[in-house]
Amino acid sequence: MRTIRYREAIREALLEEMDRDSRVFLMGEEVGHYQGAYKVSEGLLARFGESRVIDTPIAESGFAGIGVGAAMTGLRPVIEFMTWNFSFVALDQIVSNAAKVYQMSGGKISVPIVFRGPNGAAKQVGSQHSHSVEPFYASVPGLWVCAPATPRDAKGLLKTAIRDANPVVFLEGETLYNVSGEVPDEGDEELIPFGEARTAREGTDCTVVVWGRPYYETMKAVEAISTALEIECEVIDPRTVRPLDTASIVQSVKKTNRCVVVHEHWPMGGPGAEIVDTVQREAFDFLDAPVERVASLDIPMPYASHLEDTVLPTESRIRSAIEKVCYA
Amino acid sequence: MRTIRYREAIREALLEEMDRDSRVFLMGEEVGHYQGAYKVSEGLLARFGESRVIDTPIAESGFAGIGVGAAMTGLRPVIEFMTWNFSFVALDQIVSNAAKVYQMSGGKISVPIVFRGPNGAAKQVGSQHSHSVEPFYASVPGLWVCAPATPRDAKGLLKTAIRDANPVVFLEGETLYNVSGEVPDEGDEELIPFGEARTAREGTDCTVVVWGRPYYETMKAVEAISTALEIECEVIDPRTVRPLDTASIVQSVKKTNRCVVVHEHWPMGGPGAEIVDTVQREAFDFLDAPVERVASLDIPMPYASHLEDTVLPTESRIRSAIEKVCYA
Amino acid sequence: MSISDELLKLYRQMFVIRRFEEEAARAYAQGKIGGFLHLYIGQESVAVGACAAIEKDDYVMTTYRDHGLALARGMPPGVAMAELHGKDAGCSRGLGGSMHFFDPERNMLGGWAIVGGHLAVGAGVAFRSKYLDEASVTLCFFGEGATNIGGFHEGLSLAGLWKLPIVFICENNEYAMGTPMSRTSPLDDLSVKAAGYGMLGDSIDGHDVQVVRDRIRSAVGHARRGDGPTFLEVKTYRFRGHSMSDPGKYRSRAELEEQKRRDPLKVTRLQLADAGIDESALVALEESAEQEIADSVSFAESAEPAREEVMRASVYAPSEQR
Amino acid sequence: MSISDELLKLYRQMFVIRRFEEEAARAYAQGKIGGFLHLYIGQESVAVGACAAIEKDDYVMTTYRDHGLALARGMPPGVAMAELHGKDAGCSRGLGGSMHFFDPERNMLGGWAIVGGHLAVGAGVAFRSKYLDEASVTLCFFGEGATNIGGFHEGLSLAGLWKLPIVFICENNEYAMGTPMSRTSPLDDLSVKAAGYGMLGDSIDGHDVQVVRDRIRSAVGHARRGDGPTFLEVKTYRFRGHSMSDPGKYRSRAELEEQKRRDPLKVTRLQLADAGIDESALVALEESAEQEIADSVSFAESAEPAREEVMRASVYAPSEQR
Ligand SMILES: Cc1ncc(C[n+]2csc(CCOP(=O)(O)OP(=O)(O)O)c2C)c(N)n1
Ligand SMILES: Cc1ncc(C[n+]2csc(CCOP(=O)(O)OP(=O)(O)O)c2C)c(N)n1
Ligand SMILES: [Mg+2]
Ligand SMILES: [Mg+2]
Repeated sequence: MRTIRYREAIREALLEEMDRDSRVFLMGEEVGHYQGAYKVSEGLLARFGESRVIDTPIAESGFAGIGVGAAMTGLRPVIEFMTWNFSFVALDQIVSNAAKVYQMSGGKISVPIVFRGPNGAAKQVGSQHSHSVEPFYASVPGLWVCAPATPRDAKGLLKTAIRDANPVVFLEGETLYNVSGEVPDEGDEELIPFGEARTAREGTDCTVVVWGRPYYETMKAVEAISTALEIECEVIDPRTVRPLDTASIVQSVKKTNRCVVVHEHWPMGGPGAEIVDTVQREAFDFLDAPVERVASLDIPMPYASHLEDTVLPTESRIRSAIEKVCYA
Repeated sequence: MRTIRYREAIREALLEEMDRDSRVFLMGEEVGHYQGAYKVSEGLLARFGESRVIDTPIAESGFAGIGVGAAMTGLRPVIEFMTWNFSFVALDQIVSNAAKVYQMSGGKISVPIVFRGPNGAAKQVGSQHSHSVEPFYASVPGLWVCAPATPRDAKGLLKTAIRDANPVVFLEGETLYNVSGEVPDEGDEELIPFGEARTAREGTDCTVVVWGRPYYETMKAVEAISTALEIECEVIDPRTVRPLDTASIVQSVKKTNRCVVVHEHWPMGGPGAEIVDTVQREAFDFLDAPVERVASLDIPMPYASHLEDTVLPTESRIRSAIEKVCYA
Repeated sequence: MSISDELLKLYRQMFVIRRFEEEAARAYAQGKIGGFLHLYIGQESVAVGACAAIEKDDYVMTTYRDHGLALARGMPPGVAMAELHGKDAGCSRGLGGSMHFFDPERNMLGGWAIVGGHLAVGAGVAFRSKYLDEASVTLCFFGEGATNIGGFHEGLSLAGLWKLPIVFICENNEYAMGTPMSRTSPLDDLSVKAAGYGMLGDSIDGHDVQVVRDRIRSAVGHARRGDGPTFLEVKTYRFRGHSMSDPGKYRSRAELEEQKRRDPLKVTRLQLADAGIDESALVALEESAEQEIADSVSFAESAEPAREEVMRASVYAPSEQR
Repeated sequence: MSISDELLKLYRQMFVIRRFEEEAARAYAQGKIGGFLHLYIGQESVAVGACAAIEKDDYVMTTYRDHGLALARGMPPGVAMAELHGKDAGCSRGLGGSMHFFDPERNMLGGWAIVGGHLAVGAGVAFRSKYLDEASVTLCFFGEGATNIGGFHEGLSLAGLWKLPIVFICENNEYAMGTPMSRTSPLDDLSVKAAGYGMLGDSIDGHDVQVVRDRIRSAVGHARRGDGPTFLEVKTYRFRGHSMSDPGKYRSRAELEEQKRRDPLKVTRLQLADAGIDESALVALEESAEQEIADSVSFAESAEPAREEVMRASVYAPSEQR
């Protein structure tokens, strides 16, 4: 194992898969000469040249569509959205085209494509630039949706995504890019399968389900609560929200009898509510308390820093929710 | 009371509101000369002229944006999407612009606009034309989302929507347009407030929550089950999924101790899962069985008629779900 | 092939499409076909002329009005008709329907129902040709109604910028549903738009299949040589409503009759007669085509319905060994 | 107002914007401002020239690079600076931030951060003027990087079709983030695109505020007379990075120095000197502007932070009596 940043984990996955398969290319705004708006693709242009690391004009729907056409005919595009906010102008390409071609061609044409970029809030970038897009894409059959929190998951899932035969929505995070973590040594290739949750912490008192950026707030909260109240949480990170590893979540809840779901997307619906639905259905007789959720407030993201902190799921809100389900 | 079709109810609401307020206009593809792709706007061009009933080119994002600009400066646009499937190319206008302007202007500029058109499957129109869009729009604070099932609700809610100061996503249904039902007599103006559920049927044994098109399948199922098994369902139609009248739903579940949620949108997330989340949280101690959901299958809509019937929420699936929660 | 042999072949293709569409309309009226049905009647010369201008390795794709192009590209009428009937033997296994004809073996890549949504996809297919340094060219068809939407702009912008090997074929049939172009564009000649994308533009009459073929052939050559895309407006006309549910009240009977005088089948049939093909040969050809269509209907009617297992298996493609 | 009085006024506005931006950059470096900060330094002549060409009832809107336009339209620097500091006294009450300046009292309608997303909105504002038969005209600003996106196309298509009273002002500052236009467009002159929308097009040098003002004035007159929109490419240059996080490695120091010789403030200051305004008058003007900016900073720093109640109350607007 080595320690690298999330940004480098993504970059390594891209580099290794591009080395392995000449059909893989990276396309998006500023991915080449600029080395990526968040420096994720640093060095890739130099290594693979302009034919495989392709700077685009600002035309998300256009280059997403180009990716779909290229994937339909055998290439393996990785399409970068500078942030997922800009995918909204390309949503039709993802939902109506990428997710549908395999089905509407009667299973004759697959679309092996990855759409990736940072999801969710960054820091004070305002309401148009702070969307957590899970509720939009995770609802759509035909898509997979990955939302890794750690460098290791980011790397292993991105490699799987690039080799998958279907369109994958791959959600990174601007504030995650600087996070450090362990990844397998060079040469030890790791592909993380979709739909397998990771147990980030074992515990007996409460199951906490979390993915993406709030994973870190959650880990702080559960450690604090362990110290303060001797409540031991089991933290389950599904890593992919479509497919969703409901079995692992339910199994854990059957053990702990309590559950809190933490996510950055707005409260209404989305994978957050879906997990609650599954847990109450499949672990009904095991629940000692209603399942609680901690989400961003139901408010467009404000600019002012202290207000943004109020809107995002905070350590203290996570802690309160755990205390609540534990009647602590 | 008079009996009219859903299509006419929408048309009456448009006509009355356009009569009442000259700032209201209708814009969309084929709304004028063609009288509406589904004849919803029949006669409106003749009555209000080309300046207020405006045929557009095929440019959903363009005319949605025109609506936003007009609404910001005091007009009250009603923007028709020929179907909600075509809103995906305009989603950014709705989510990033219409829903955000009030907030990002610090509450200085409101956007009183209605986006309306048929939602969900029609009949055999395939996967690109059969989306139920609630999971996309209901997740967004800043929007209201109406999904009336009956002519009366359609008329009363659309009038409210047009007078509201905020962007409203108004979901009709191609197969609903021909449904007949009672509406108040001419001259008896009725505005139905957002966020107030309608109890469509009283019952003591099971609460069934449903909106939009599957309302009719549900009513058939609950009558059949009443006759066959003497199970009496209470049917609650929230009518608006944002705001959602959780109080009425929870109150009913506290009485019946059982709950089934029926919707046409895909299973993952959306208002369907949100309702389950609320019910298990707020009526936890009252539930005698897990909440069940009946949704479209997690599959892009196929063309063949018998397969489409398999995918949509059917009377028999609704019945099974009710029987299941009633352990019948 | 002699010139008149080739023209006979094109005429037969157009005739097959015409009769296919008529039988589809009949089956629709009988309730054997559901959903939307957009007929290509009146526009046959465009798809047939275009397909005569390209090679086996080239690609084609179009809108929901896709039967003509699929047939021109060689899809067996039975397979096409089976799709309309929602049968497993259909080109999209009964899952796609009229609007989503796909035939990857013949490089027919759909059948797309969101206006403007497939133009960038077409550019992506052309991107692949360039990426792999292959000579194939993509023909991407769409209606004049698509020229105002963002997808059109982005597809053309990227194709023009990167000089992708694609020909954008705008079938201007004068109407988008019930709306004449005079109410959706300030332009008379859409090819004016090409300059804004730094690409070649042209506008041609589409009623003569040979004119279409020849002009597209030169655009294809341009693309194949690496000189970039062409935006081609092809002026045509549809004789039926937008789809089966459209009574077409927005145009006069006189207008329609006037247009029918330029029916592409009539135009070509006259050219064949002028070239010395005698009536009996034409009638024989038409009869064989009739038979082919009749066979396609029986094939479709007796085929097995689309299958639930196939539907369930067509949400996600199996992934190759990782 | 004499010609040199007016020019003095324009110079002062440009100077205020320049100094505002410099102070904003400083506050950002000190961590007093967060998020994205896109400076207008180098482009002042465009917003100032444009605002000199219009009336009180006319509307303006632009991208996230919006400080200059807001100030040119008369927003008090203190209110603008307070917004950057996330204060309740800011133009958007600290909820919008740098990218979302709104000032409805001055018909400054944002402040939009999705590239291309506000062009149709601008067309909608112009639509309203036409709907109400008012004479007002809308100026809609955007970068050259926006010309490939669908929102550009749809906004221009509808405005051109309906002859809406709007002027589309494309500030071509040569780069979209790190990408020069040579890598995003096959065109040298973007105004070529106008013909595809049936509207007037022109391309002008933007470094001279008077040239900008005069050209926009004539486009505004055209729009006000009901003759439709103009697409105007204004060639300009930004001296700073795209935003504060951009070190600008994609261009050479030599290029930047060369461009600074055409600094619009320099250009106008020379014109004023040529017109006989003496140095001391200019210095006095600059000092008063400095003071204004210094005051804006103190105002912003001492103002109350943005308020949670305001945030909670700004999700939905209260609806009028039903
Ligand atoms: C984005 C979008 N908006 C609206 C529609 C509905 N619609 C289907 S076809 C059509 C008219 C298209 O006209 P044109 O492009 O001229 O093609 P034609 O039907 O004449 O072949 C419309 C409005 C759609 N499919 N997609
Ligand atoms: C749809 C969309 N895609 C990408 C971005 C990220 N982005 C913000 S500004 C910008 C460059 C814009 O360049 P240009 O239009 O020339 O304006 P300038 O910044 O030069 O004023 C990009 C890519 C965005 N905001 N919106
Ligand atoms: Mg047409
Ligand atoms: Mg620029």
